[in-house]
Amino acid sequence: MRFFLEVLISGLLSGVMYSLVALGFVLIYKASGVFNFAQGAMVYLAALSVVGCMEKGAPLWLAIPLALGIMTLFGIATEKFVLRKLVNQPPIALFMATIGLAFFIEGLAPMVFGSDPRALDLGIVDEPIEAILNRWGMVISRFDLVAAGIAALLVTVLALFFQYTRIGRALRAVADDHQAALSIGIPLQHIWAIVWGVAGFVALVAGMLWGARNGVQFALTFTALKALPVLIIGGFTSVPGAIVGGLIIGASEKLAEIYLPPLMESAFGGNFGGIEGWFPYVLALLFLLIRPEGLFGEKHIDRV
Amino acid sequence: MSKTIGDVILDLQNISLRFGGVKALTDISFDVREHEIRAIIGPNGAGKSSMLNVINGVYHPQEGIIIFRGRERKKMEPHQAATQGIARTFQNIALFKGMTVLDNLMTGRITRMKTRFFEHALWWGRAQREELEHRKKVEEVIDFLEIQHIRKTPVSRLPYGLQKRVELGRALAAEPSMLLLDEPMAGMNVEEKQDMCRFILDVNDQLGTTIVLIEHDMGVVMDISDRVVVLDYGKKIGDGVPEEVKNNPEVIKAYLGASH
Amino acid sequence: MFAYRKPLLAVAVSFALLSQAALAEDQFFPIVSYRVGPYGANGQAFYGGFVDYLNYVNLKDGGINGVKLVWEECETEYNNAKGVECYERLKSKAKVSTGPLHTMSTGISYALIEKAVDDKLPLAMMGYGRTDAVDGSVFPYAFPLVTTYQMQASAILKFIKDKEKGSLEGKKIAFLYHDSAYGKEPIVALQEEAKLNKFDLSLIPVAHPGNEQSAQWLKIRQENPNYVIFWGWGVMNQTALKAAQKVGFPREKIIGSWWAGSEEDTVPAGDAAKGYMAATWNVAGTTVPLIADIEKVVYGANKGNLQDKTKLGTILYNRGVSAAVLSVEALRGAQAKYGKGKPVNGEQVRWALENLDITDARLKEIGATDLLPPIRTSCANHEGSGMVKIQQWDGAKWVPVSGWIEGDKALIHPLFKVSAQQYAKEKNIVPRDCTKES
Amino acid sequence: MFYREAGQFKSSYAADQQLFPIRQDRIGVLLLLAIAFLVVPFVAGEYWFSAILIPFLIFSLAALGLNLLTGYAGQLSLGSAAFMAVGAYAAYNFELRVDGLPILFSFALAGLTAAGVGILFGLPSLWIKGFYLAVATLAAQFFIVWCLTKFPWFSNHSSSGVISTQKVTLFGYAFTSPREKYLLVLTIVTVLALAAKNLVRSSTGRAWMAVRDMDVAASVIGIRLMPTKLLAFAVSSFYCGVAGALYAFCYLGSVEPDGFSLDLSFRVLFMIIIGGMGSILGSFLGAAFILLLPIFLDIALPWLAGALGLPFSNATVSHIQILLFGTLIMFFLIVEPHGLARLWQIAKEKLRLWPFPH
Repeated sequence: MRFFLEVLISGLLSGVMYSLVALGFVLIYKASGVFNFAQGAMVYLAALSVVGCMEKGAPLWLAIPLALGIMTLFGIATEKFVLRKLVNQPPIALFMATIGLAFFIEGLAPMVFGSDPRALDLGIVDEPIEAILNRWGMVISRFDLVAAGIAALLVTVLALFFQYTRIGRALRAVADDHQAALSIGIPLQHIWAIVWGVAGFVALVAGMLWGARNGVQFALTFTALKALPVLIIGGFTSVPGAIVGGLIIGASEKLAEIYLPPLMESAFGGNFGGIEGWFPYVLALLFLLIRPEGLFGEKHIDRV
Repeated sequence: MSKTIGDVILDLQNISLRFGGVKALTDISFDVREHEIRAIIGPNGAGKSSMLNVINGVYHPQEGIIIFRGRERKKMEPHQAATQGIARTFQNIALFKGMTVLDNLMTGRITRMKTRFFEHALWWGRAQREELEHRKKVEEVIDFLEIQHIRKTPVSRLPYGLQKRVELGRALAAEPSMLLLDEPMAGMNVEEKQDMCRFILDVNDQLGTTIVLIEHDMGVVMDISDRVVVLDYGKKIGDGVPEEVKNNPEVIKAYLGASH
Repeated sequence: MFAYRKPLLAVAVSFALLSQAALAEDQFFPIVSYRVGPYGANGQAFYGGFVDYLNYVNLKDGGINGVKLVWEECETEYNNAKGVECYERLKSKAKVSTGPLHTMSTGISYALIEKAVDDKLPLAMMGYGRTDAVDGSVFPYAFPLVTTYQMQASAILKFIKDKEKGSLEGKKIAFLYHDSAYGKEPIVALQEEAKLNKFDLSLIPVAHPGNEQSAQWLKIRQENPNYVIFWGWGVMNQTALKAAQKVGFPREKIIGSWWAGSEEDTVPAGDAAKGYMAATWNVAGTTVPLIADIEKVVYGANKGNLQDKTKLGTILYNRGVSAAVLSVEALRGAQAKYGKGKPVNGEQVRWALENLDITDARLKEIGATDLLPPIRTSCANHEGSGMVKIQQWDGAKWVPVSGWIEGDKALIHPLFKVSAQQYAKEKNIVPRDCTKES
Repeated sequence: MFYREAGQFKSSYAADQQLFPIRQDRIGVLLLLAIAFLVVPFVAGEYWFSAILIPFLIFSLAALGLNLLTGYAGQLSLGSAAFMAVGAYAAYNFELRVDGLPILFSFALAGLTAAGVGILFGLPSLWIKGFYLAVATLAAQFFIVWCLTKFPWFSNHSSSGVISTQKVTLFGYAFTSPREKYLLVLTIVTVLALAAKNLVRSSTGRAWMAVRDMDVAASVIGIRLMPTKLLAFAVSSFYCGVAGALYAFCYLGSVEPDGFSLDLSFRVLFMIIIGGMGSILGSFLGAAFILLLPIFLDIALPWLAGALGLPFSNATVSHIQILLFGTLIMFFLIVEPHGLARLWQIAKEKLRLWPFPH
């Protein structure tokens, strides 16, 4: 039981890390209907910008706003040079364009900042919390807990931003109806630029946490692959969905990794571990069977 | 007019359709007779397109009975309606944008094709013969609609009016016994409308095709249809020959009251 | 119309350049390398060291017995198909003279094994690639030099055994591995060892790319093994160290393979890496006489290959140098047999690789002591050594903590023989008779 | 001047429905095939066979497969590499376990196996579409590769999971040299490309395109969505499967499951985006482009850098390559969504008017 709980909690905490990446997807999808495959690459770019700036002599407190600046500029450029030109294309074309964007970043970022894996020290020691370890004999990572806290803070900030600022309200409106958004008096293009900026900010947070967790390197782009099933489960348009979806994927993936392979081994013989690559996807697929619009997504009816 | 209106071939009884909590159609009954031109009219949002979608199986009504050619119809898929000889056009043109006019029309023949894909892959014997056979039929439709010159043009490059005509062509290529037309003249200028009217009448007259038609232009409706059914807010408020409907007080109210 | 001519011209010119063969009196090296992609950082250090040593031989001695070394590099991005393309591109130039080909990729070397036989181009697979090629009777052109995954795993076990006062009986050892050819290769050897030494072995695979390992490490914590033998690659290495820290598993009890034991693996993990051990056949640092001399001669002349000079003296840089040392020694051997002062071809180099005898004295002479163990190859043994050292990360650098340890040859080598025989059968290869080879 | 269809009147629909209705096209294609079969084998060097022509043909076939599914039937798949893997491993196992099976049968059976797996993973397309489906195909990508890694039976219990393919023999004749392998691959690809061309001009192809352009309308005119979509998955996977078998047997000679990664799937996807979605020709153009661009840059960039005195390292060259790929994808999607094939068509139309543009 203790072990089960340990796995469950660590899974939930890993899930928060997935949610962080998924959040960026949701923001962009909500505002512009673009499924941004490049979100993973943006996480990489953001983390690389931070360590890149630090290597060039900037302290952490300066590197973060600098990286934010880079991400914002990048968002604006994406809107101006790519999305705006694809406005009337089918969504799938936009999706493929973002795959192109991901490659663009993956080529550009290491060219500017170097491709060596590097450490990013946020000053949080990633050791088991002693008190819990002593009391219940359970291992809970301090870092993961802090990361979860930051994620919660981020979601709160985003919620406030959407609820109480003019731009935030415009963003919400644009998600519902592009025409309605125009009546608020903010040009659609500005809104998109802003939302890409915000997604860049989310990518920055995700990139720093993931970077501090595993080192800053090319593999950060793979985080996107963890986020996709989260989106399917949570729904493409829902911020709470991204969080809950992340928790579900994280927890079930870890539990499956522990408990499923022994079952399969007794059935087929051999060694069946390492299922984390596909398990979330198959889970998401099963989910699609039951609830195609995701947990919190909006139901879509085809009109003829 | 040489045509003779025949028996009832489609009988809709007490049809109700809901989307979630929204009622689109409530307890609607009417019938369609063979060879007639039956119009469905009503203000925007009255449920006209939903009615067509019920007839060819895109929507499945929660209540009501549909009797087609004397047999009660079970829940079915749209392609089954097509095999039973029901073809249609759409309010917002639903042509296959990436294909040429000819290919669009050829898709209309699909229910009549018998060869399988491996024969297609070889393009030999039966497959080739069949392709030619159907091509001849399609060319007849092309001649009928006078669109020979745009045969090989991708439909996305055609102007609106011609696209509407091609869509009619695709439906005709199927040689349907019943044709559902959803606002075939919307957005057309007078001349185009006249052409379209002529085609519809010719189809009805020469081929004997039964036509169910949704149209906003009252003049056209009253001119060409044999009988008219009027919907408002998903309910039927009138049914009869054009003259009758024109004088039906409820219909007048619906049209005057709501200045759509 | 005319706008198109220029790029066309460029193509024509560049193909013309391509076809310009190396001068007949030079010794050509095809270098199939990677410096970008997911493992680019590792390649930059390795191939940096490799090329630097070739340059060093040219600058210091004017080549091998006066034969200048020339080379051409082709980027594979650690991608098998690109590797084959590179090989095909370079092999026509390697007809007259060639050094051994180092791909530093198990996948690419697998794809080249048969082609190399047809093309008579010797394939060096130092510490990677097809390990049953140790049996040279079936694999004449493939050389898993220095040591193999299996021998390495065995050596690591011997190291643990020494620490555990000579017995592994009743101990628990977990094998955490990258779920690919690379990670799976040592499993059979480990299972044999487990039978022989009576320890519990548990196998824990990690799905590619390995950036999420909390489940695996919780499992390890649950099983609480005495040691974790770790076969990671790329991002998996840092993640494992971080995850071990997360569950409080002592890093001193984790021993990695040589692809999991370089600065590229430990530095990104920060403090979490301190105490972690890994196998290696070369030490780190610029204090090795040869490395110091390379720095002086090559970088002094401003001909260094590294873009980022801080990689000088890292584990992988030094390993690249060791690979080049081995290649050059083979060329010397070939020249000694087939004619001094003349470039040698693939067949001749093959003979030399099969008859290597690099002694401690020779290594000292080059200044490469501790960059390589002594190596002596033969037709029946293309590995030639089977020895590694264990090193430990002290938080800032790798420090050797053992002398040369040899794996259990008597246990492991027969496994290669069996596997090689099976391959020969599948491919209808008649093995050479090694007793008749000189 | 010479490329003109004026004066070529078609007296029958049969003539109009030929594979290549314009005479110059017909002659062009025949000429191309004649060169490929009769001239190339005698002039090309080994490098050209092994490193360019064979992979070009194989990737064209894979791209063709994906194009049938994505370009024609409108179902986006990010898992084509996995179906190639199925083909490669199936062919290996058929050769291994059925004694003396002629290689062409193995390839065909490999294609059919892939088709079966394709149908299985195409099932979600019945209730989801767009990027939901794209994400579902990722499940195929990861799951299939994992299965091939995990069940040692597939790799005949090789300790590393790597398979090394058998000799390519057909009725006692062994295809060993790159030239022979090239001719074998060329023959297979030609036959399958013609079959694909036939499929897309027949009612099968029209049904696919109808589903792609507007699936509701397609079902209303009588196209049954389920079999149409599944057929697209099956045929596409068949092509990818055969391509995978050729990839293993005639190109690399030894493969491991990890080699059929998501990266490879993306490469194939890029081929059809750049080459032209919904175009047979585009699959070939795209494959050539994606394959040749890096080789060209590898050679041209250092040369350019040398000429201009820029400090380009190998790493920079590769980064530029990746960056350029991304840029080209976006460029084509924005400027010419129909890819190189469309550009070729435009060029032909220009040529038709040349030298009198009006």
